[in-house]
Amino acid sequence: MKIGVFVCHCGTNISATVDVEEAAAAIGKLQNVKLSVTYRYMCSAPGQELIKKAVREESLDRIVIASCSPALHEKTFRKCAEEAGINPYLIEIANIREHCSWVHKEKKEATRKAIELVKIAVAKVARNKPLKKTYVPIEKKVLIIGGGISGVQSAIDISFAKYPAVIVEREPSIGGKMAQFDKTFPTLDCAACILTPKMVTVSQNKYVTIHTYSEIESVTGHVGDFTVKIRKKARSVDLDKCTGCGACFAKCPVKVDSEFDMRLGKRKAIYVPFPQAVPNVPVIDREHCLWFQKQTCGACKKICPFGAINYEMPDEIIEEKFGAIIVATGFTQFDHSVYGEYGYGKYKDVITGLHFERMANSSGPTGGRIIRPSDGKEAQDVVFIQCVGSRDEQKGVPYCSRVCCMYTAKHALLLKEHNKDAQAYVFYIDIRAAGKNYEEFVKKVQDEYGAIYLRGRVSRIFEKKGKLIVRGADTLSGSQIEIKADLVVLATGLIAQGDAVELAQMLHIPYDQNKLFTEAHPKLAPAETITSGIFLTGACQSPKDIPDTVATASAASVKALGLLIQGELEREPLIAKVNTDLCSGCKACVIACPFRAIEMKEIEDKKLKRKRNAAQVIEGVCTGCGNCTAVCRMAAIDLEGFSDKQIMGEIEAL
Amino acid sequence: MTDFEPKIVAFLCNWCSYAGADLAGTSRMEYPSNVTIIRVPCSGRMNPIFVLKCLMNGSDGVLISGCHTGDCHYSEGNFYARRRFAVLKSFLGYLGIDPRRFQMSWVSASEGDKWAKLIHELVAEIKEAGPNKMGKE
Amino acid sequence: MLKELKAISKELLKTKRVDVILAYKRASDGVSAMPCFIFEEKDIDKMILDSYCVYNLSNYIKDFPDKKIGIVAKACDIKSIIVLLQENQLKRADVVIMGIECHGVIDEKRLCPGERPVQDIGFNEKCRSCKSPLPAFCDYLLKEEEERGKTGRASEGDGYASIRKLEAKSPAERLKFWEEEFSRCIRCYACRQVCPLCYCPKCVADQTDLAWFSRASNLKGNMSWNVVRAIHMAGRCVACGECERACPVGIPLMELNKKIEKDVKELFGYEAGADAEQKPLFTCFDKKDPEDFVK
Amino acid sequence: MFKAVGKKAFMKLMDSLSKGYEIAAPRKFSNKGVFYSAITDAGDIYLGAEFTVEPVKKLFLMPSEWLFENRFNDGKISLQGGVPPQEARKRIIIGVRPCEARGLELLDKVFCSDFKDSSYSKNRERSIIVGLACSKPDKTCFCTSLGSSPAETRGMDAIIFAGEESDEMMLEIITDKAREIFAPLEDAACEEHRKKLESEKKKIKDPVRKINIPDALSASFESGYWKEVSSPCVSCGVCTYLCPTCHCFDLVDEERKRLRCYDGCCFKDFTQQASGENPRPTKRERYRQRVFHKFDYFRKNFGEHLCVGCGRCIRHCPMKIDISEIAANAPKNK
Amino acid sequence: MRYAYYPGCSLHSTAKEYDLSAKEVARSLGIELMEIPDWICCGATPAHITMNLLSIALPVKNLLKAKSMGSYEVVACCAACFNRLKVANAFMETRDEDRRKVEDIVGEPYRGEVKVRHFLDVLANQFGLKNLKEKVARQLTGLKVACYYGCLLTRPKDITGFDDLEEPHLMDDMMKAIGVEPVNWPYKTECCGASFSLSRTDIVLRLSRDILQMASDEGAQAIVVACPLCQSNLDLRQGMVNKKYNTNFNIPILYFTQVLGLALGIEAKKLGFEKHIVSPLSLLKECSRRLNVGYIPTKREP
Repeated sequence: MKIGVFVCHCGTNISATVDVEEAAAAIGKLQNVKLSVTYRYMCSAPGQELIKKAVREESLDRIVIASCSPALHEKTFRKCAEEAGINPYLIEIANIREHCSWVHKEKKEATRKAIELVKIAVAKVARNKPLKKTYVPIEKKVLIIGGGISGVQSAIDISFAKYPAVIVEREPSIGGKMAQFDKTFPTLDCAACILTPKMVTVSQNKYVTIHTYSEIESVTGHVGDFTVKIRKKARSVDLDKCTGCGACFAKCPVKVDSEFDMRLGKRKAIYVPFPQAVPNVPVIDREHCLWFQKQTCGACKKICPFGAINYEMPDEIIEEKFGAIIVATGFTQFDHSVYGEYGYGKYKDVITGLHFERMANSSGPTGGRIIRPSDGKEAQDVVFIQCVGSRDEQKGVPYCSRVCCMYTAKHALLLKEHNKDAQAYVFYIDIRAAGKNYEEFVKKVQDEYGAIYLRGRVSRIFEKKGKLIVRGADTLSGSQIEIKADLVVLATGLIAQGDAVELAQMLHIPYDQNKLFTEAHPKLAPAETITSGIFLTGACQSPKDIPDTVATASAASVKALGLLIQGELEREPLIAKVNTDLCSGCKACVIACPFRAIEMKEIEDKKLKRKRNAAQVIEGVCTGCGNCTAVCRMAAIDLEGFSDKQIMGEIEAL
Repeated sequence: MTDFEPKIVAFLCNWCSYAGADLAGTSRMEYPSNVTIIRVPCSGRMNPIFVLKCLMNGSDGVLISGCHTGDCHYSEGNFYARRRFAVLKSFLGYLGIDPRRFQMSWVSASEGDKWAKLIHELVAEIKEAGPNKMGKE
Repeated sequence: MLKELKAISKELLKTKRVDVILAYKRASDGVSAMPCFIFEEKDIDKMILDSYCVYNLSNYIKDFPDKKIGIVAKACDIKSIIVLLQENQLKRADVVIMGIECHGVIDEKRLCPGERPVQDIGFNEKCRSCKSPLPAFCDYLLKEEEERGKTGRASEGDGYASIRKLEAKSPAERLKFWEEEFSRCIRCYACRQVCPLCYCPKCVADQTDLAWFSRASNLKGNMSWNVVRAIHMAGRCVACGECERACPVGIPLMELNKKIEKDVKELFGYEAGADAEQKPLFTCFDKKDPEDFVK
Repeated sequence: MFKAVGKKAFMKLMDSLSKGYEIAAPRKFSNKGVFYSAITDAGDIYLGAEFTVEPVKKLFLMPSEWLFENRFNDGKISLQGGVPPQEARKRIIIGVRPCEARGLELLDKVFCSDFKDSSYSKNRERSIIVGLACSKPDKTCFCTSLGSSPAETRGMDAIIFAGEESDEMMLEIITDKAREIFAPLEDAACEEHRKKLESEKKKIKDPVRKINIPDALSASFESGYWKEVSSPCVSCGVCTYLCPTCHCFDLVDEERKRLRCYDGCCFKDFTQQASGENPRPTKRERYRQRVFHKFDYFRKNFGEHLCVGCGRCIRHCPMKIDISEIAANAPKNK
Repeated sequence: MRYAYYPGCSLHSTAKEYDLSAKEVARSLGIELMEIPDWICCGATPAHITMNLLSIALPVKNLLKAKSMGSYEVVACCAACFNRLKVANAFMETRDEDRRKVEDIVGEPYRGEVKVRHFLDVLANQFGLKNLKEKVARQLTGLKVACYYGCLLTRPKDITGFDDLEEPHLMDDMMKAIGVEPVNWPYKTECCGASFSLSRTDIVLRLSRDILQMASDEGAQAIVVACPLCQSNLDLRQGMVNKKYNTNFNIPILYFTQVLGLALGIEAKKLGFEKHIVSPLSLLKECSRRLNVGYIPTKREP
């Protein structure tokens, strides 16, 4: 074995406190060290040249560079070694700058320690193994969970790159929450007008498959090779035969509160949630359909000219493979019924923003009239309350929902537009209008639309003589105020979907205390998760408004495409390896692996002449944390690059 | 024991503590030279036998340092390490090995100052504890 | 109880439900028991059951791979079977557990050498803190015909009295104590061999490719071995006491095992051999695990 | 020649001798058993009936010892005799039982015949063996079955007869070495003592169980017997480590040192080969090897069995396996 | 049922009738209330706005006295006392480092082991409304009351937590159970001005006015309370309110124990009705006349 040691002066950064010459000399005496030299700047071109030359002339087979932290130049020297014809993993860095020359003053001591650090590196490199980067194939298809605006946007972006994408949406139509909105802040263009075209594009795109009224059953596998089971719930209407003529629901006798219209309007037992639904194919709500309840009626079947109605249709489970997954499951509304001061949701005329959206919508249940659900009278005095559920550790969630300030302002404006004489009062904590033209919008609402903004909380709402008495504090004037309101609109916060945790566990992605999915890095990897191959977009990660949602959707798509575009997946070879002879198959590593990167497989044991189970590392998934090596009592699993031998060698060299 | 210069081994996780020690360097924070750093990917990589080996080879102190819980680059590694070494630490103490000889800490990449401070304390403590006679045959 | 056991064994062998039955027979000295392995009905009469049946037979399970095994087991032995199941070393379907009521077993070390042990004296230490004579987790539960009078079980405390006594000593005293104990170790590894849970294909102590710790039977080597053994038993040792019983030089190994048992109970509320479904101690964690020891 | 002496006087003599000699003798550790240990205070010497756990073997062939160390300095590797060679200080070992003394004789055949093992032979030369006749044999003893007896004096320089009860003890001097060290004690009148002695010998001879050990086992080699008898064995190695005659060892390289330590044919790695092949794959072969080595092969090579019937392997076997019975009952044919 | 009983200063002075009626009710229901020997001040409002440790130490002292009586639960009637005792317990249970300071002051270790309950809680949840119903001996049908809980009885939730935070109902339920009609009104937990009674009477007058107004608007003939301070503010200040806002409220402010006492058939004079400023007697007479059952108990078969 011929190890070459190259001690760097780093100008005077090292040489000022470490006697590099003395060090190099001392190291030269070590076993297996063929050559030990110093140079002013090892990382410089001439420095690297010197290394290559030495390798050629002294036919070195391993290299130690005593210089700055590996964080800075490990890659540089790996490359250098490669060019010199040595396997890039047969080098080690001794950090004699950050960990020595820069933190010690006394030269003798610093030199002693530098020598020790190099000794360790020599001991380690002597036990290094030549390694090769590994490559795993990729299934070139993306699964998008959720068909709201972010799911739709992702699908479109993926399809631009001519890669197939599959949207799985649990509702009968894609479109998500945005489809329920009336107008969008701050530009006030109508949500449908900008969303519907996208929905149509995506539905007609040959690269995109849409499974509506469907849910994810299970997810197995790993980056590049996920296997997903999708449950297509029985729609009872044949997607291919149906033309969306609407005869069926025209005929259907059963009226049910419409979820899409926040129960302010009605729908039929067979229905399309809203006129622009995609696909424009009805679904039978079996809970309420007379046929399914009492085997009577059957009107829709009779009326349908295309024989699209199929009462016997079963749930269908399909299995597909994907290379990447984009999670776009969005949010749900905070349930304000925990607020006693707002009447535990028992007052009909205390509604949420989403109710207001539906009312304001001209094609909505009230035809665009802002009314009191209790008696249907036009609302004059409307109180808006901000931060309901948001920024409330006690009853709600600690975080700010980010969009409420803006949509409330929008509501105040819409109110005025729908009813000249109406008056909006807004109770707020702070106005958070950070965004392009946001602050201006709020100002406009205050100045031009006369919305009265009151800084303070509402302490109680109670009914008196058919009016809602809203008692609150105006902290700016320091006075207590009471407003006799017709309607109260609560800006309820955005929270994670009820089944977010189940999904997270299915996907093995972490989530925070609010059940929002956690990104790989809050700043540098906001669209990734720590599980490689799974990406996040939209409000399932944290509350977002539409522009941000669309932006993250595109971000996630690019990440996914960046993955698919590679023929194969390149992985660092610093990963775990199993020595099956030593493995007892106790599964400790399998259970302890944070990345589910180890699985059991049956092997033929030559010694015992029988089949038995042993652990096996899934190269594509292992990240090289080494946790498995520490839980393995029999040292059957080891970590390349930080192997037991290497570390024990370092310890012995001390 | 004034002239006693302890020999301390520190196993640092690559992502937080090692970077933290680097930061201490870049910000030129001086600390005693008794500590020799060995880089590991994650505190979860640490096998109790490594610690034992150090003590048996006559190291006067052993330190394992990782990311703060929740910040682990591998999301959970340090949780496993914490459990593992809670047991080892108590056990070594039970055998009568001075508990100061084996210590654990969380130092993030931004806590260069904490690292330097930690080493000052550690060296002081180990000096009190005196040389490790263990492993001398 | 023995009659019942024989009957069941007969049935199991006849119906081929099991290929072999791990049981006890009389040893050559005519007093103590020793393990025996019964493949044919004719040998069933060798079987005995008394307070000399101290051995934890689950240690022999690994000797019969791919065989259906019937095993006679006491409440304490069964715990180690549970750990074997938990650690994937055994399929539940491959083992028929015949749990026997046990009121304590003899510890011959507690009797003067050469002396023939007398019924109901010199009971094993582990039995003093034993909580139940009846196994919980088994296929057949064999109870004694009539109430047992004098027994070795006392349900005295939690069995940690001796640990606490040691803990109360000063570190220096403890170190001295253990150095003396370990100094006698001759590295025969009997403690490992008799342990039902030491099933590693190649123990780290035997690995030569990488010398994890010194094989020399000096303080350094002996300390290393005994620490590694104990740590590798953490959250797994079910305190069947075989290691201490087998140790020829009388190192109090249970004082090591029980210390860790006590710690993991206190630190993580974890108990070994309680449930075959639970994750092994070091393969999981709780975000709320104590970390006051971390700086 | 004989000496009669009170225990006190004897201990006093030992104390005085401890200036010139190393003294090793059985010492009783409460509830741990009796162990050979270096004696600084003669009061610690235990001459009771209880047997030592380990045989006297361990004072000659240590459980582990360093052979040499390789050093690397200025480019060259040099070997250096690991531990400093035993300084040749004379050593008196008290309380060696007849069986153990015989064990040493058997070991000599291995370590001090054509090849002389340096450290073993050095230890042998420097040691004076003062035996102790067994006053109360254990139920596991079977020395008489192997041509020895509780009062056998082979391989000893002197032997002590000490009844548990009486404070008086009797000393038979066998070699000059012994004569020299025991000179300070005055001689005893021969006749009566010889009589006494004979009766003593009778008393203790009887209770030892007699087993007829076959001269050879080869016939049974392939017999299923061995699978059966070996099945309770857990390969723990207690029998070999505690055996006064087992002498297999292993060589291990640690860091830069070479270590010699006990090994045993019952371990599954004993015959493990680098190729991955193992000629003794199961307990059957391994256990049979042990019995054959003791009661067949060794006799073929050296003319007597490699067993002294001390009963340690039976006494300490965690699974109560009785080698004497097993050897005795070995089938005479396939 | 046996409880250690902590009356607190009010119940020995301004709220004597609360004390009387509570004891009477307890006796007739077979609940044993054993007054804590030489109990001291609970700290009330002044303590915790001046010195936190003192405000904990005082109640702890009392709880320790209770402890020394044997392991009883402590019952308090005054909402403020109840609140302070509970706060102290929570503090001692959770705040390790501060706990030691308090232990130094009181000179004994304490981990919040003595449980504290309000008498309303005991009656409604322990004794049980069903059982109360069965014990009713006098019909008060037709009596409409507004149950007023005030600020301290239910707040903060995680400290008091025996009734709903914003929409308390235990008193209402109890009234229903004994055949009295509680009005549904929004001011159950409004502030009455509390200890501003003397320092800022004007505030108290305004707040009390609102409460009285709301109660009478909703048609309550009386207001039922569980807190001596509420009682005195609404009762004592009612005249001044009338003067200041020229209203003419005549709403008796009764303790729930008094109403309960009546229903249980306890003699009115034992319940201290004469102690009220706004006399309830006429009201009681009236409704008893209207029901024309006088004061003769009528046993209902269970």
